[in-house]
Amino acid sequence: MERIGFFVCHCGSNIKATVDPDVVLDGVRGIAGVVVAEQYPYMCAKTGQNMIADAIRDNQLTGLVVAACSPRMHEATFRKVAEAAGLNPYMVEIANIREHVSWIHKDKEEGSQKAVALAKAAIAKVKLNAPLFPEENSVVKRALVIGGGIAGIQAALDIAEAGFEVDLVEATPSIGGKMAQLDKTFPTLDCSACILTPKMVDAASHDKINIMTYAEVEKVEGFVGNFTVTVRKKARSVCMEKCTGCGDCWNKCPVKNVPLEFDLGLQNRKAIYIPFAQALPLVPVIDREHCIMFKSGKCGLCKTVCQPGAIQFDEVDELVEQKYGAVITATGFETINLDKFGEFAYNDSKDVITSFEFERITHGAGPTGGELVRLSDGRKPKSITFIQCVGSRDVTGRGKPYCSKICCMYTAKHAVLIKDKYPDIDVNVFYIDMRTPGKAYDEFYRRGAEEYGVKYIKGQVGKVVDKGTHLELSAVDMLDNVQLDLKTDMVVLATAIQPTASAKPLASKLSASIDTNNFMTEAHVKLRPVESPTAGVYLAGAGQGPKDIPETVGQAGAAAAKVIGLLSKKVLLSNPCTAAVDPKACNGCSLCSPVCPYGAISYGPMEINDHGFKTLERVSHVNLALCQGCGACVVVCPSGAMDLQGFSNKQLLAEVDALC
Amino acid sequence: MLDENKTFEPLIVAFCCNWCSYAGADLAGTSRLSYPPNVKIIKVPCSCRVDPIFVLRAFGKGADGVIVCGCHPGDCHYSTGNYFTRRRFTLMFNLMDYLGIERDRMRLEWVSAAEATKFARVMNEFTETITNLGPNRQIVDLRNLPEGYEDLEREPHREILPPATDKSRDIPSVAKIEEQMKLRATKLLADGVVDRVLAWKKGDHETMPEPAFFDHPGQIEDLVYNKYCAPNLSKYLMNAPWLGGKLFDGSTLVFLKPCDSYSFNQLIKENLVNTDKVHIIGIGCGGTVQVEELEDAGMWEKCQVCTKVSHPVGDEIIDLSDDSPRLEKDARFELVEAIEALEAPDRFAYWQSQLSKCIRCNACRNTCPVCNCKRCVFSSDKMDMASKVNANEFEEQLFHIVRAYHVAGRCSDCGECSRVCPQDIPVHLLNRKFIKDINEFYGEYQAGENIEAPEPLTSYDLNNDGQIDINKGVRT
Amino acid sequence: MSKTYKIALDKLPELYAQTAENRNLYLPIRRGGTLNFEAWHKDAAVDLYGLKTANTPKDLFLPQSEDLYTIKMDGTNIEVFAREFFDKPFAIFGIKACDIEAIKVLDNIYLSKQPVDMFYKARRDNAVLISLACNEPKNACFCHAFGLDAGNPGGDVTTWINGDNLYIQGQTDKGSAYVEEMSGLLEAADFGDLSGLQANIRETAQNLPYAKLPLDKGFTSEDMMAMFNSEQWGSFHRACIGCGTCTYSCPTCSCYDIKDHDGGDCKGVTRFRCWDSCMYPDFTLMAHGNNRLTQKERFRQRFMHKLMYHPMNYEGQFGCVGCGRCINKCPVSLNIVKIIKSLAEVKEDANA
Amino acid sequence: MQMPDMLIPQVGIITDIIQETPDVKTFRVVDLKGNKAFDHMPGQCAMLSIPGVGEAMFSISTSPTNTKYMDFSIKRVGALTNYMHDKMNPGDHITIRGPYGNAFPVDDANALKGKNILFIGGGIALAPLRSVIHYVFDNRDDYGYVDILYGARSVADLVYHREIEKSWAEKRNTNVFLTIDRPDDAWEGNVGFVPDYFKKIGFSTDKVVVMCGPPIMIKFVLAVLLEMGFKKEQVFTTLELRMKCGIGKCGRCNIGDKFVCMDGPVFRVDELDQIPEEF
Repeated sequence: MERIGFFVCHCGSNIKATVDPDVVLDGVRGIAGVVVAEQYPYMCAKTGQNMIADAIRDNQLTGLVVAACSPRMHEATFRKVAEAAGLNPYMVEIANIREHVSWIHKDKEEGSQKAVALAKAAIAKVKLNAPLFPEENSVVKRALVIGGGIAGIQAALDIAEAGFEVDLVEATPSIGGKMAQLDKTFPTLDCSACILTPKMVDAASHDKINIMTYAEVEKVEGFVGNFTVTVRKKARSVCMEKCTGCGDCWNKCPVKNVPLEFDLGLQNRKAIYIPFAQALPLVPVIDREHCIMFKSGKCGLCKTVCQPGAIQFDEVDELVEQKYGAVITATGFETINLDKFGEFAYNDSKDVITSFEFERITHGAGPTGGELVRLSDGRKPKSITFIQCVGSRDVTGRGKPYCSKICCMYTAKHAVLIKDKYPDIDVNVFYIDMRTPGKAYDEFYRRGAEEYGVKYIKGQVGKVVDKGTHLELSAVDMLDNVQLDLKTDMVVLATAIQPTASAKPLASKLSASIDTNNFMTEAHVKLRPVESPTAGVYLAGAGQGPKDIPETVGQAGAAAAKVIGLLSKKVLLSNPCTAAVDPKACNGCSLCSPVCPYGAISYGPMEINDHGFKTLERVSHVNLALCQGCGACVVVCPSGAMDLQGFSNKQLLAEVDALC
Repeated sequence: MLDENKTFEPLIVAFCCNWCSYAGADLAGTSRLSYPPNVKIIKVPCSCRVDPIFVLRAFGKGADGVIVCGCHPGDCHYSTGNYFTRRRFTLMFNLMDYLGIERDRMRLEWVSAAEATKFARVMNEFTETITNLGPNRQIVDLRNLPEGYEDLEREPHREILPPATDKSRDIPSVAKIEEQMKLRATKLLADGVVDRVLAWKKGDHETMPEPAFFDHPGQIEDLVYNKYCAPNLSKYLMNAPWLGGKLFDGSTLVFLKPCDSYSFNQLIKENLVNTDKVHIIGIGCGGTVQVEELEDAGMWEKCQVCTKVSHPVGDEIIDLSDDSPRLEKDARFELVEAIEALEAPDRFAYWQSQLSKCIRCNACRNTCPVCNCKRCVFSSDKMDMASKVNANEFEEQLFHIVRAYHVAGRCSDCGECSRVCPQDIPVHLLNRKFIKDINEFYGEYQAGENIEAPEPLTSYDLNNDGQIDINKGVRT
Repeated sequence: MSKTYKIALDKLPELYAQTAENRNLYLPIRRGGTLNFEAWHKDAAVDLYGLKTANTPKDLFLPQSEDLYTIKMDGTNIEVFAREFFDKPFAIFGIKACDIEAIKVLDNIYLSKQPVDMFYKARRDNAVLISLACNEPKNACFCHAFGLDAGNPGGDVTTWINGDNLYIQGQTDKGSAYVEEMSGLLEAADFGDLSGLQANIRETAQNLPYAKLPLDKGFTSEDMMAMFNSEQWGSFHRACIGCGTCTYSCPTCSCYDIKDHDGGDCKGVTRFRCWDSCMYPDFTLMAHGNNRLTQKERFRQRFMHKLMYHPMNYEGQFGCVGCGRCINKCPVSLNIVKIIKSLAEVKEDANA
Repeated sequence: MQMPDMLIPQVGIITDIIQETPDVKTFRVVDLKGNKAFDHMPGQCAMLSIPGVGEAMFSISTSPTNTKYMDFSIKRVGALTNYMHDKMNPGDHITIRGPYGNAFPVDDANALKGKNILFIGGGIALAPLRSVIHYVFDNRDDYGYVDILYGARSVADLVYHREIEKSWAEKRNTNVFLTIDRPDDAWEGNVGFVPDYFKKIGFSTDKVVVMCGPPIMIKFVLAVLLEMGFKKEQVFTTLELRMKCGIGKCGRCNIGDKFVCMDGPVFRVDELDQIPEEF
């Protein structure tokens, strides 16, 4: 028979006040298998713990039940005590008689009866517990960072600094991400390139960091500590080793009319190009759709002028397979499409631009060489109007429900920059709420409004019409509650941002969860913001939610710290309360795999000897490192072949019986 | 439990998920909010771990009310757990209500770890509802007739007799099809394309054709296909150790009526049939006939409302060229709607009078193509229900509810379970209730129609599932 | 030949009421669309014209599940509480000839050899079997093949429906005592009135499709091995889905299983016996093997037991009474008649 | 043989538990008053049960001459036996009912009485034989020469090993032959399967054979016996089938017209030919 020890805690007076420990002990002593039943004012205290440990050793207890506070508080403590005393830590059950009984029921008699019932349930469960042992898995000492923006670069640098190998995968031809497209950054108005390029150079030159640009993640298998990732390195048609980045090829290239993505199409590029001057790696890429050589086979000028002979038209995509211990997703953000926002005439007028396009226009290397001019007729604008929350905080369903967080500050930055460089230009900003929280943000915005004369109008713009020479706005000022008709030369829309298109497919490859807006979901929104619920996957940057550069860098560092913590472990202990399948009863019907959030269930043939009758059956298999023990598969399994260790069908049925 | 001397003290079992509702209950404790001590909490890792069998067992063992709590959809620690709970218990509560068991005894609530006040409020409300409802005896009596079952005077349920077998329907001759079947079978066997043919052969009496395997062309002249060929052949090709492990080498030609082919497609989807070992010929069907005492007793109800004319799977088709008599879709759920229209006590009386006839012979289970577990939970010790036929013990009361739940979303409504019932219990009306609810809540779904389609109970649709009120079982 | 009485059909409810005064009364009642032997109550839909009940009198002697004894566990100590065997006396009205013979088969199994089954014995001693000649045997019936006389079913009391009267005649002392008890409602009648009815019943019974089966020579023990090893079983069983309907609908199938139900600390453990079927895969399943591994062995066991083994143990009494329920109820129309015919062929070949 | 009441067991106490081999334990059972639960003949069985776990038939491995207790040597195979091995301790209660089945015909002159007896056992199947062997030793004069040939998978699997070497081998006119299937350096005795060792020894045919073991061993040993001139009428064995009621009613152990729990489990080998090949 089992030998179970039962301990009631007084928790000072928290339990003793409304639950009588003696009644609980008497209610439990009669149960078959209970050999020790004692009470103590503070079970969790050292003295209480020693009392339990001694009882375990003296009576060779096979199970332990502690009636005390919530298991979320001290289950771990009592499990450690049991383990130290030689009892498997999973042979311990907690009856929650504080939060669920003594603190919510006043009548002592009723409270004591309920405590007895919960105690009986815990005892019924512990009788069916089986010793469980966490699985030990090796850890591959290498990390993968997906996304080469500032988040990915910072994370890669931190991990490499800790001495671990890192692969940094970037879809575009160069790392740098959105920050490389910015001119100045708030609130300090630092030049974006000046603070970004040193980090890019550090990353590119770091011996532990291997950068793979113009590459995408094709397939992800395995589990925490043992991911196997296949990366597709698209063919650049330029040999990385030989190319010196001299630029002869892209100067010679006859194709001139391809819109440069880096400049949001405001400027053109050649068929062979680098996205921006400080691109790293400084190796051009041949855009095969527009290159005459690939379209008709009659060109090859770049090859002729290239002294080092780096051009290689016959290059094909390369699939690189590599093992990693952890993965960081840093896929960043993009602005939303404005087709549904006809009222701002974005598609009709060249002078209605997004803030990003404004950023490129004011950028020295931008399409206008840094000159602030109207794109329609090149005139210097006398008045510029900014419209905030275009597509953000949207209730019409055309945009995004959330606040994009960074628009108020970058519009304030634009306004100050305009007023600083061209004091005579009128700057109006239509806003719903100015959101400039944190250090030096609000001061920066107020300086713009008070010292630089930026006119902030709390109101919304109803219509924008392009009159050729100027733009006419009909808007309403919500403070004075008056209709406004304004003339202005240029309208800048602070457009909402969303995760890049690559986020959703990547999440499903990693079987990591994303929310309804395609932002990566955190393991816990407050306490584990940089971890995905899928073990071994970490989150950094705007891919997890709208945020500005300081927060992104902070989060990248945090994610890197988590990865370093994981990779420095010799061995990974997995949660032993996982699903387990009985191959003899399993039908191989695949009902369980669709419900597993972690893709932990696979199927394969297995030799089954059912009472002398041998057959080869298709049977389910649970990957214990991936399984988190939610139990979804157990309930969809009709034959009961799948069961959950620690919360088995029989244990829960026994608890139900004990309570009724 | 009703203590004679004291007022009725309801016993309520609450299943709380460890990450949200259990934490919410803890917070209610730390905030010293109060709710009645009748509520007893069982911790589960996630609300998706709560098996309807636990809820039914709690009721059977004397609980008067059961409440399942979980995280708000979208907050689940395991990201998708509560999406399955939502669909599962919407359908289960509807079935229990359909059986006449008071719906208010069962409840599903989303309580986050921060909503201590909501937890206390829900528990107070629920305890009060159950106190008003009084003690629960119903589920245990579902299969036991009370002594003279006087309370069955309410006999409106008499009109819903078991599915009427319409004797007047004329059945189109399928002789042409039989003829082609014989030709094809002989040819394929002779050419060695298949090693055996599975069809029906003459029984001892003209009305009793039996499923049979034909191993060589000579036997094909015994092959028969007529209006008595009701048995569904799809399950014979399943690798069924419990049938003594009929393992087939070589390939088998099988003839499938439209309803059989849906079941067969479902078996393919569940990897229980090896498709490259099977050559399928879909055959037309004019409807099959019930036989009593070796005489026609009218077309089966399942054929009268049958809407299946196509074959979702099949290498070849031999179809009934003229249009076989088919009703439109709506007739299919007429009987289900007739039962739903009754008052709850009458629904309970109807199901009690029907299910109390059950002799637990397992015919419905063994003939059902999707009841294909190697060891059924009712004849293994997995869920403590291996008591076989102990009618007065609680587990056996569950048999029909659990079977309906286990095949929900997989049942192709082939109607075999009611056809084979020796006591003529219309058990398929339980499965059809699930199908009706699934179609209404989660979109038309015909099991076995499309192998790729996700199954209703192992998938979710975030834009739709939220619009169904679980505790009322209706689309808001 | 004891005296014959009769009672008008429309006065039958009074007969039922009086019978049910000091004993339970079970008779064919149509409820929920099915005819079953069920407990009588004043507004039950009694139907004496239905040919066959779906269930059988076996239910009343061998209930589907029955507690043998309860065990109280206190720590590791065990206390056994046996159940007393006495049950309330009862009468079963309207049993047809085949079911009466089936009860004789069960009597052989449970009472004829030591140790006697006490539960079964208590019920048989307390029961009055009131048989009813079936007015119109149907195609699936073949009681005639086993030499049963549908016109004179036997039992403790025999009744016939003749015109608008119910003729009643006590056969055994228990039967005569019952007829005596009911005499207040009965009036004397002439047994001769029934000769036309009986002849008619016998005539119909003889011309049914399955009435003449090659059973006359019976299967002697020498044929057992030949029949057991006949390769016909290979083809017979292939359609069988192992569901147990035939065994649970059969009036003579009497195998049972003994299992425990743990009612928790308060109710203790009840050990009960319940119906079991040789067609179930776990019928002879042992921890280290199963001597009947595939459905072929199980299928063969059912029919060999009814047609061969039972007759060998009980002086040629067949385990089948020709009621036809398994023919009507088998989901895949397997048929004992077909097996009888082919076993007869095997017997000829063996002896030829 | 006093027939037990209708399936109702009496309560027994396990006085002690001996670990015979890694997967075989002997459970010593007495009734609540401390003496033998009921009388029985060698080869008969009893139904043991643990409420809530199950009930199963086990052969009684002590002789009727032992009036103090009954031993059951049980191998860890299924749910009940695993529970008994893992969870039962001396002093625990168990229910017991019986005796069931026929017995080895030890008192029948034209069967075993007065004859030379050759016992052949394999693995755990020595348990039922031990009952007969002890009975023969306790009435040594009623019987002639006794030869015991017993084999098991390995040394550790030899049941009652000490008892065989200490007491059986020393008994008058008794030879003991032990063998194990696979070589083991701690074992000097014969290595090989029982049928082969039997052929190697070559017994004279003036003996009655009492044989018990796994079906494959029985098949091979029987072939060798016939080959060496033994007649089937000289050979007795037991069948091991699933039994539930033990009184020939529940139909489980029905093979042909025989009920193993009533007409067996002891059969003479020639009788087995009359039973369909289903055991």
